[in-house]
Amino acid sequence: MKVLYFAWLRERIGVGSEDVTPPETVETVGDLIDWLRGREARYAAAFEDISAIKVAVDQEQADFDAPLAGVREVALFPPVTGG
Amino acid sequence: MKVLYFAWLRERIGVGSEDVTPPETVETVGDLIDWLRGREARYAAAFEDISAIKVAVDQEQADFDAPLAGVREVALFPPVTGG
Amino acid sequence: MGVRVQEADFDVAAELDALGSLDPDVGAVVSFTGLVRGSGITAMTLEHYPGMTEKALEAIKAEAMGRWPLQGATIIHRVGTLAPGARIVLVAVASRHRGAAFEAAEFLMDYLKTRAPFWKKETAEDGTARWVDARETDTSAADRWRTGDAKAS
Amino acid sequence: MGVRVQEADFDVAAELDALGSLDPDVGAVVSFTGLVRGSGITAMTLEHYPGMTEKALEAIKAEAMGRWPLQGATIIHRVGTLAPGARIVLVAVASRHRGAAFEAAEFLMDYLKTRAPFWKKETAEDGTARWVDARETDTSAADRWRTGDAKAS
Repeated sequence: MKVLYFAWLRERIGVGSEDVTPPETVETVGDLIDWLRGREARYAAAFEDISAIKVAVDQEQADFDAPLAGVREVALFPPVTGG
Repeated sequence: MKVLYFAWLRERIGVGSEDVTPPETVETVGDLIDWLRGREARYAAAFEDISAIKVAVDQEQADFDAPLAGVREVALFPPVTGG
Repeated sequence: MGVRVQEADFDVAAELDALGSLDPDVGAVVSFTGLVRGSGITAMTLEHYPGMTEKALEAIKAEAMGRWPLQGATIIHRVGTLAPGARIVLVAVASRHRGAAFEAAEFLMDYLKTRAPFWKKETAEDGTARWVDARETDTSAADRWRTGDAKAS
Repeated sequence: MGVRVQEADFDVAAELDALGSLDPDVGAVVSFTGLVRGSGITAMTLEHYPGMTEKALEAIKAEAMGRWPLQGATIIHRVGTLAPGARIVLVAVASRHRGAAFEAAEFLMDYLKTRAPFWKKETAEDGTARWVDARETDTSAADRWRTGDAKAS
């Protein structure tokens, strides 16, 4: 599964995208974030305040409880500020 | 005093503006219209439906009861349709 | 910027650029362009009340500038005979934020439609001409702004 | 017309003319142009989510076309590094009447501001850069349209 990061989340984690293979117990976007948090300090720091994080699953807006089964691409980013 | 007519009111009366000298009993815009009505059939026809007529006195929106004392210019016209 | 009544067409891009360049803090430029709708007509003739028109447009602009934090506002209205598809009117405003810009531009159009002395006459394809009737919805649109309360922005 | 994400600037007049020419019954073209506010900054950098951005903008446009009787709508959003005063975004719509055009343009901006994956980073005069915070007022502006009820038009 591909995970993408944007804006300050990308900067804190240090990469814009990566391929990850979480264990089967990781069933939702929320689980994925918890799992990433446990990997390295930079992830823990980036996901410190989960309320500031938005989610897209396969390029559609989604929630933390969105299931990951069959998903190809998860994007995590701060609230959008375009326009 | 100068009286101006616009749009279909101008067409029905046949002139765009004229100088008039109403008697002293003509004290308001409403009086002026009544007085004009009595002058000729074309005025009576033009002012048949007074509810369709708007007023400006010295180039400011006004009502039928606006006084004419000291007024230089009265304009009578249908509701505006610009924009 | 400012208020103009003219027979000639106008350059929308130049007008919007002028508004956008007024101040480094302009963040939003909203414009309304009114066009002659062409179905069934061959021409639209606009009559106005010279002298009063300019005063009415200046008054409408001043009211908008007082109600919203605008850096500038432009009102251009054409008169004379126009072909289908031609531009009739441009209203444009510049503000820091979009809420004020949208509201002020809509306010300017609603007030212009009910307070500026212009009259439209349509020439139909069969050559007959008729004066356009005022629309009741224009009056109710203008009345929305009467309380002085801005909508949510 | 349509939806575009690009580094290059855009030609507002050409876009508005294209909307105005779509149909003889277009009577109203409303546009919003967003500019980089220049106070205290030397540059604005726009990041986006390629692939999702275009889908999100198409979805926002489709929703507007479904809610209002529009003859067309254009959304152009720039990405990359922009100077103060530069155009960032153009939203423009064409409709028969101004009420629908104003509402739809404001709706498009409110939804774009909260649903399209763009992020702004400002570079200050001292060289430091910071990501722009999302504004709570943008969320409440977008929430206004949730009921599906149009405002008075």
